[in-house]
Amino acid sequence: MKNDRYEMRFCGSGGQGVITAAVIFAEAAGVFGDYYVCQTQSYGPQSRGGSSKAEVIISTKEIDYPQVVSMDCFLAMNQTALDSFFSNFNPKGLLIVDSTYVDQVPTTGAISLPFTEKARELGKEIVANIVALGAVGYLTGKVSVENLEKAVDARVPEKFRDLNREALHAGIELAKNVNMENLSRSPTLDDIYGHTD
Amino acid sequence: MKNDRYEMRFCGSGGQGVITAAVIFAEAAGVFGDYYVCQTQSYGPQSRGGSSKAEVIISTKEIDYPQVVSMDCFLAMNQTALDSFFSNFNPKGLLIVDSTYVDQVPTTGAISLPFTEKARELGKEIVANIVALGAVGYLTGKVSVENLEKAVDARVPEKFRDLNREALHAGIELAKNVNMENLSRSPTLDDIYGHTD
Amino acid sequence: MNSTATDQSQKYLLQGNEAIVEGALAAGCRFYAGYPITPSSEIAELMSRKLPVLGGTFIQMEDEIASMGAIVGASLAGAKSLTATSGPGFSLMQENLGYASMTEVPLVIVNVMRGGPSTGLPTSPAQADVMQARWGTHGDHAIIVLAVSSVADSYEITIQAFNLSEKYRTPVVLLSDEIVGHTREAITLPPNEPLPVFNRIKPSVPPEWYLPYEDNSRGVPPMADIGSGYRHHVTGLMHDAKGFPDFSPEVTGGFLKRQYRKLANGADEIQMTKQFMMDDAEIAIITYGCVSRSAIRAVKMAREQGIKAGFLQLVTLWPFPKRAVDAVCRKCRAVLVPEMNMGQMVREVRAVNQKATLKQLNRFDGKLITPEILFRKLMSL
Amino acid sequence: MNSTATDQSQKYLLQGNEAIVEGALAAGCRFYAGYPITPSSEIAELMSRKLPVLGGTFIQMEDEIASMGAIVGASLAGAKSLTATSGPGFSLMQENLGYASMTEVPLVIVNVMRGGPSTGLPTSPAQADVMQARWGTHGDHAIIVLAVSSVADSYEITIQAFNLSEKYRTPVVLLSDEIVGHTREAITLPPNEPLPVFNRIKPSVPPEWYLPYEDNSRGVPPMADIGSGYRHHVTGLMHDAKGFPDFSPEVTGGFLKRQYRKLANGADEIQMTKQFMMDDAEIAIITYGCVSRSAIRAVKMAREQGIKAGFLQLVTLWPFPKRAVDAVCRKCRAVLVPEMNMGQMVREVRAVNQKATLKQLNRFDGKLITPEILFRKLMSL
Amino acid sequence: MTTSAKKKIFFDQTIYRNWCKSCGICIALCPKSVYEKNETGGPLAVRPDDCIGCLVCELHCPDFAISITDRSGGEN
Amino acid sequence: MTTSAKKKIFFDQTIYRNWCKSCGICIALCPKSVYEKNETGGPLAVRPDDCIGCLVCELHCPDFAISITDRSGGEN
Amino acid sequence: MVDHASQVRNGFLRHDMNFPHVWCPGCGLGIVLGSLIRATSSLNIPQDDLVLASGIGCTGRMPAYVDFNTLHTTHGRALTFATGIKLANPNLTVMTVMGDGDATAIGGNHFIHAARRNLNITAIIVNNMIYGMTGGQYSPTTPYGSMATTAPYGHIEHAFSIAELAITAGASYVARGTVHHVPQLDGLIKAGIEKKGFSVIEIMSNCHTYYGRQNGLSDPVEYQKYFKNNAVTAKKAAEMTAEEMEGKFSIGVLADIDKPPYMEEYQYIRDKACKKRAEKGEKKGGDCAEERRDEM
Amino acid sequence: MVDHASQVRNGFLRHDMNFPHVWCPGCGLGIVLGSLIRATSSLNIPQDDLVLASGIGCTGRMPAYVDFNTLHTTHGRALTFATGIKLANPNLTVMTVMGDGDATAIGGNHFIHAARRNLNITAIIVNNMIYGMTGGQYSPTTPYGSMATTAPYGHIEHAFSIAELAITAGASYVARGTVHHVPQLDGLIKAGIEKKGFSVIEIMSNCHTYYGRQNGLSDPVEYQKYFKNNAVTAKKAAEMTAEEMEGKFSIGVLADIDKPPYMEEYQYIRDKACKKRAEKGEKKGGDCAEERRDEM
Ligand SMILES: Cc1ncc(C[n+]2csc(CCOP(=O)(O)OP(=O)(O)O)c2C)c(N)n1
Ligand SMILES: Cc1ncc(C[n+]2csc(CCOP(=O)(O)OP(=O)(O)O)c2C)c(N)n1
Ligand code: SF4
Ligand code: SF4
Ligand code: SF4
Ligand code: SF4
Ligand code: SF4
Ligand code: SF4
Ligand SMILES: [Mg+2]
Ligand SMILES: [Mg+2]
Repeated sequence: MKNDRYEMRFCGSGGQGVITAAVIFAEAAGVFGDYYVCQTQSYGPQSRGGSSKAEVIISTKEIDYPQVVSMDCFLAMNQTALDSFFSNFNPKGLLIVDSTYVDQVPTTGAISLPFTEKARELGKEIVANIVALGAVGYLTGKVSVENLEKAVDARVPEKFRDLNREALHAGIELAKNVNMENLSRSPTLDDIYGHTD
Repeated sequence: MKNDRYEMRFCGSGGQGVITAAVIFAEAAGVFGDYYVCQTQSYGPQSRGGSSKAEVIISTKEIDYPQVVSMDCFLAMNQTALDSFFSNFNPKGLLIVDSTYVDQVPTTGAISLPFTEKARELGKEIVANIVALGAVGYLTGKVSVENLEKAVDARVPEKFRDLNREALHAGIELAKNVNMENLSRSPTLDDIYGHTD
Repeated sequence: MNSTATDQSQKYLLQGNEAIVEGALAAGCRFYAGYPITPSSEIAELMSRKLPVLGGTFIQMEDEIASMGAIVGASLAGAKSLTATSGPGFSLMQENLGYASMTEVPLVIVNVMRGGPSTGLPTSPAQADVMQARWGTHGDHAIIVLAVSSVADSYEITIQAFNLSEKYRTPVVLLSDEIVGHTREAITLPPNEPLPVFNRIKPSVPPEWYLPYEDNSRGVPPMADIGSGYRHHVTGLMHDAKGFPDFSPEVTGGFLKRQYRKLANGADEIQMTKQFMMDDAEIAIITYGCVSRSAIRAVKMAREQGIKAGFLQLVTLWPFPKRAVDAVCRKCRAVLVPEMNMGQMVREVRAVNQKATLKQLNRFDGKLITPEILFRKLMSL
Repeated sequence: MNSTATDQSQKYLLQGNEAIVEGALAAGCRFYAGYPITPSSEIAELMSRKLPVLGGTFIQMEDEIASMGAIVGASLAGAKSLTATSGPGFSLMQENLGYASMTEVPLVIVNVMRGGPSTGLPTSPAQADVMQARWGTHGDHAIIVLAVSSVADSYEITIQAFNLSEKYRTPVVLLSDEIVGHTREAITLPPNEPLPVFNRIKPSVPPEWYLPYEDNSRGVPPMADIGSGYRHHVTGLMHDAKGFPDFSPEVTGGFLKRQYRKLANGADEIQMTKQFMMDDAEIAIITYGCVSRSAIRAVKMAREQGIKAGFLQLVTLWPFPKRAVDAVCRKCRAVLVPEMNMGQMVREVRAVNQKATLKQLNRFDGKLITPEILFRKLMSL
Repeated sequence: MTTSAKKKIFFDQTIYRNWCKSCGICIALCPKSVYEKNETGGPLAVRPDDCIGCLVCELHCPDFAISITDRSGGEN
Repeated sequence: MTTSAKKKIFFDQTIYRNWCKSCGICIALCPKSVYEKNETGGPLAVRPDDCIGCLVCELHCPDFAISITDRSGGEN
Repeated sequence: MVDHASQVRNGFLRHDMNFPHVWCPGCGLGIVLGSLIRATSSLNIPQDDLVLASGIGCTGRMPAYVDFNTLHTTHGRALTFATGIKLANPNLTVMTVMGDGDATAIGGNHFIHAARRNLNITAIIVNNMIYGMTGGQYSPTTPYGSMATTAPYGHIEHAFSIAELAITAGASYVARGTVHHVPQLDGLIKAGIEKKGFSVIEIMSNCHTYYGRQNGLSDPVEYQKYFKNNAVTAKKAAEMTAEEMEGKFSIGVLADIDKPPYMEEYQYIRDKACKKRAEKGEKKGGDCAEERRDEM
Repeated sequence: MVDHASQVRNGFLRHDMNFPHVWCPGCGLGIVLGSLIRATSSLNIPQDDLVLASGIGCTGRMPAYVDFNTLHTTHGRALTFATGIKLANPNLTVMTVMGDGDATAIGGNHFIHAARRNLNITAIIVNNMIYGMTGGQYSPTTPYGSMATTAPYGHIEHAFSIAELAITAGASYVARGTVHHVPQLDGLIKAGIEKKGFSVIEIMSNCHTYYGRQNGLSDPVEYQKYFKNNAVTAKKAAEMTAEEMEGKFSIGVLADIDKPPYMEEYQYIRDKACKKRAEKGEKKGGDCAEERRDEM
């Protein structure tokens, strides 16, 4: 049953823009790409100051149940969010964390990348979400760089377009350096994409 | 079935005080006397400027249905009200009209008495309802003069007590002069009271 | 009649609306907030005259929403509280009625029903707010709804309404109608056998231990008046036993279940009915409110014809008195459910006993269902 | 994506709330009055951006009562009108909703349901306003209530809501919920096969002959816009064919009967349902709104286990689609009715077919009913 | 009465009895005391020729029950 | 710095880190620039001895995260 | 020759309604209706373009009698319906007529908000200082110390000044008249309708049946005298001391300011929106999801 | 030694609630809460006798944090609940705290009526010129021309002056403060509570998250400066021209009049009623049925 869906969760603190990242991912996959997509987020007191959470489900078939059953990919932008929303993570799934704000990972298979640091380097900490988006896009392999670019352009005000493109590519570059082989217990790309048709 | 109830309707124009008369009658019968009583009135647009209507049901048993099924006594203080509310008059019932404002009666058995004229003589047209009450009380024979007096006293502001007592007795006097025998097709007192126990 | 002796019973001729006032005062009601509307206004008017004498308070608010807010506040501060209205005002009260249910505040709302929908027939009777009384506010909620059929009822059941509201910490809706509200009947007050009066249970623990929404065997936590030293928080948000916002599934589910359970626990005393000639009845009328009066007469008429008819009056409409209704349905070969609406409570009767031969009779033209109509229908069953 | 070409279809990623706006605009809606409330506010916000471009008008009113009044007024003046709210606001709208029903004014009210009662759980989904949508205002009244389960639904059924409101001169309540309202899905707009749009029928007689509330075969009188030369009177009082107050039993009874009849006449098109794998189903789920999504998945899961499960989605909740439900009940050996409330529509299912083996499944803790829960329940049937 | 140099204009007071509710306002407000109460309390134009066409009665009649017209048929 | 005749009173600034949300108000409003931003944006009392105990920071802290106390232990 | 009264009767009253109308003998509401008709008809606006909406009350019954586009809405809400009508079709001349309870008790909020928004609507408020329709309960304009059926020991609340409330809330034109000063009233209503923006005409009227009967003014004729004796022109009132004004009230135009009415402003929004769209192209759905704090 | 802040924290905040509180970093609501606590505690009223009621909104979340008798009611209705509480137990010190939307949009009517009745209640209104809780839609106090999520092309309505509305409606004490002028604010709130009668304290506060972000004031620190630069003392404001006041607002006590509060008047009614009853004896039911005109 599960094999018709690829389930992702993005989470972080209120200001880290994880919902935006999720929406752009969903647009890249479902509007510019050919997937069915379904994107939800948590509203509620935990989104104030505390953590916020967004989910994206992509599938080649129409999506029935809109929420994550078992996460194939989990992006955590800080420690609290990681700890709060780690449940129903598929052990074979892809865990990607922002090393700037996450010290402890619950599995050795985690991919830890300095999204926020990178964003600071680019001059604007708030594009950390787009850096992360680039990495997630690359690592999941669900969306083409071109579609990611289109989706970013569509959601970002014109004057910030260049900055965001730069952030996206910085994220992709970070991801390219990840040696998936080195991750003990980490899923291979085949593990992840294998079931999707 | 009917014989456990004595059903009365009082009607007239908005200002003629028929509801007050009905309430006083009900109190005389049900509070100062030993009957079960049930008194209702019509609210609604017909009560503005137009006609108003009050009903009293008295019985020696508990009263179930609160509205008139078949009138045993009908007091009409003007022509319009008489015409509007004449339906379900029991042909054997007692029809009492204010001759000041009623020209045409629907049955030859009507008792026509000059309530308003009499009230004007007493100096206050607005006590016409109490004059009528006196006559109704006497003619129906359901309530003692004493209880009527008590009920009038209880409902009328102290300073108008004498006037109202006078009006009540004027009504009784008017009624005493009615020769029931002379009323063709009119019910005899026996007809009326016969069924009540 | 104008005797000053108050310790001895006397007969009075009262309207249904007036009897509600007398009942409320007898039950200990000392606060009234309302907004006038036909055919309920006599209740406000009489309250405005009587409450100050008793040290109570009457206030006419700017609308029905405000009236509901005020009685919730007053009840929280310890005063048994009443408001009265009719359809349009009752619709406006729904949001704050939900608040009262969520915060478990005892109070009584009288709805003297008139013809609807909307402004409708302001001076005609109807029974068309029966489903609204149960479902009018948003969200699952618990509520008790009673209906009166006479002046005597109006007095007694008002007292019961207050008692149930206090005992179960819940708003109680009392449905009257234009006929009952405006009918005058003689009534002896105080009655020879006065009804007991129930007052909300106060906490017995020290303030630090007090949990205003804690579950217990009855499902009804004790209630401390504002100002009595038991400081706590009252919110329309979902809340924990302390009263603080809590949206967790456990607290939410538990809270709502307790709401339903507390009324289910008390079903025996909450679900009130009255019977008339039911002992040997083969056919029965089930109804409530003003139609009860016609029903009794129709049953008498049928009995005169040798038909074994009986009558069940629903005093409590919600929670629906399933057991009593089911018993009647099982006993009788046919049941007639007359209502002055397009068919509301009949839905519940049908749900209770699906095998019964059920006839509904609906009149919704602003006129009372007469005994004759019922009698004819009974004879045809 | 940012192409200015509007004549060619494109894919968009929209929230359910946004899709409702797109559907409303496609249906010809040109007036919105509302008061913000979570989880519906996106509808207002998007309307405020889009309507002025189309020559329409957006206004944020001082509360929900005012919002309802404004959309009734705007619709009377000829503009297809929308408001959106959630539980607390929906409770406040009830009085004017009754007015709209009494005066037969087409309009659409969106209630994006959240947890209740009262302020409840403002950011959690629920389906607990289903009975309120039918019975929330006082008095007998006619109304249509629809429910959406996805972004695609939100677009299409909004158009249908407008169409039905215009065709039957009646307010239509569209129930969404926090899940559907905030879920984003890709949708192609305008759709390849756009739904037809229905506009209210205008009078064809000269103004002197016009009777705004006259009965006809459909029970739906033509409707003239204010300002179009057909001067007439609109009142919430019971009224005659001309619209003037009339409380006579004939007019009253006739009016209410027509209200119910007009919706009964259109039952075939009003009572919408969707089926999934029902052809050979032996057990079925009947539900609506966001739970439909879980139901479909559960049915798929059951089918994988070789169980012949099927699913009936109620798009129209009121008037209750009896025929479709009855067919499913008669066909299946067991029927499961899951709801995110303490049991509301299940009452109707039970009333329709009393012989069916009916299981209800209720979750009311602010969380979605998951496919797993349904699947397990299905397997146990 | 003094004879004025100006030609005196006369007015008609038409009372719509069906609509008149005998409130007495016209009678009380008429500056020329044109009306007196009839038996039901409604206006009886007892001094119709004194009317100066001021319209006070017409404008204050809550029931649209009075029309004042120039007896000559001209506009007033 | 001038040496005043009056004995200088010193104050302690206690920051409740758990409650501080790093809004920066205290830092910006302190008339004596006692604070500078720490890495999270919250206040770091870099010039504690300059504090004149005016309470501006305490009163303007939206999160009850600052206490100013007289270092001598007396009331301030 | 057709006289004024006949014109009113024949051209503007609805003969499908029963006459005489429902109001009590001598009630000022009939006088207001006459004034309203004369004011509107003098403006030569086609009846098809006139809208009169009311709430519930004795005053609320007025629209049914006049042959405009008329609405009898819910209690207190007339202005909300009027707002919808005016916004949906700004070419219509939209008026409301409300009782004091209708406009300032249950409808008080809509009243101040309509004034604030400055929609081009004329609000006529018939202030008889009581709830007439429901039988004499106190209203927000019942004077301190008066008797009412819900104030059997005398009223302890202070009355709103409807006109001052309207001015503070932002109305463009505010006037007060009485059912005694009828020619002036015609003019005030006319000017109110002509005014671009929200205009309020408060009309002091008699409910001798309920307010009067409980407060020694049970005769409509007495009431006429009361208005005559206690109304002071706004000009004169401005020169009088508070003590001198005690028990009296001012009549005439109390405020008249110029600012663009709502629909003019909204047209500007439409133009701006269209320009923006032309620049940026169409886009379905809303903006980027922010981490929003949507809670209640 | 226990300092002020510790006193507040330990004695008045509810540690059953999660801290830090729900408000955004730098939100003025925390400052208002501090001020409210200092003001009440300086009056030495037992916490058991203090009542704080709110409606819904960010502001509405305040009562939960303070250890009084607290209510979080429905949106706009705080004053109606407060009215019931005060009338049922006049010995309590009853305060409400409401947002600008809560108090003057949906709750506008209750606000003006509470002011008119002059109940001895203190109404604190936190005016951040926007709906904070629901995400930045315009409120009745959003300035003309501002951006809001429901005014994406700029706001075309004019703002209420909350203080003026309160004065016109009849409040006994009306003051305005800001979250920058904190010591003054403490005093204004204190004086409001001490005042016999209805008192209103309008507090200009920042919603940098929603109002600010859309209108170039996204930083709470900037907001503090904004209040500092644009607030003018009432005294000074009285001497300034309208042009000079453009964009500025006055702070301080704006009205302070003496009249008996509602409950004093009501006690008089009770006494009168008892006297009447003693004279006339008890009577069940109402007066004689009049031919009443009860219709709607
Ligand atoms: C929601 C609602 N509440 C109450 C009523 C009852 N009601 C009808 S009219 C009215 C007040 C009438 O007073 P006012 O507005 O001053 O008008 P008047 O009759 O004096 O002209 C009231 C309270 C109603 N119809 N609807
Ligand atoms: C009846 C109802 N309508 C709408 C809402 C949604 N709502 C909650 S708070 C709010 C407005 C908040 O603005 P304000 O009162 O200014 O308070 P703030 O959040 O700015 O402090 C709204 C519209 C609600 N809870 N209840
Ligand atoms: S027009 Fe003037 S003078 Fe003539 S009758 Fe009427 S009020 Fe009298
Ligand atoms: S003013 Fe009109 S209603 Fe009154 S008495 Fe004169 S004519 Fe008749
Ligand atoms: S008390 Fe005053 S001087 Fe000291 S740190 Fe705070 S703001 Fe600065
Ligand atoms: S004002 Fe308070 S919350 Fe803000 S930075 Fe300073 S200590 Fe932290
Ligand atoms: S009750 Fe009063 S307001 Fe109503 S018609 Fe009679 S006099 Fe006029
Ligand atoms: S949204 Fe605005 S008002 Fe609400 S807590 Fe944040 S800054 Fe304060
Ligand atoms: Mg009035
Ligand atoms: Mg605000």
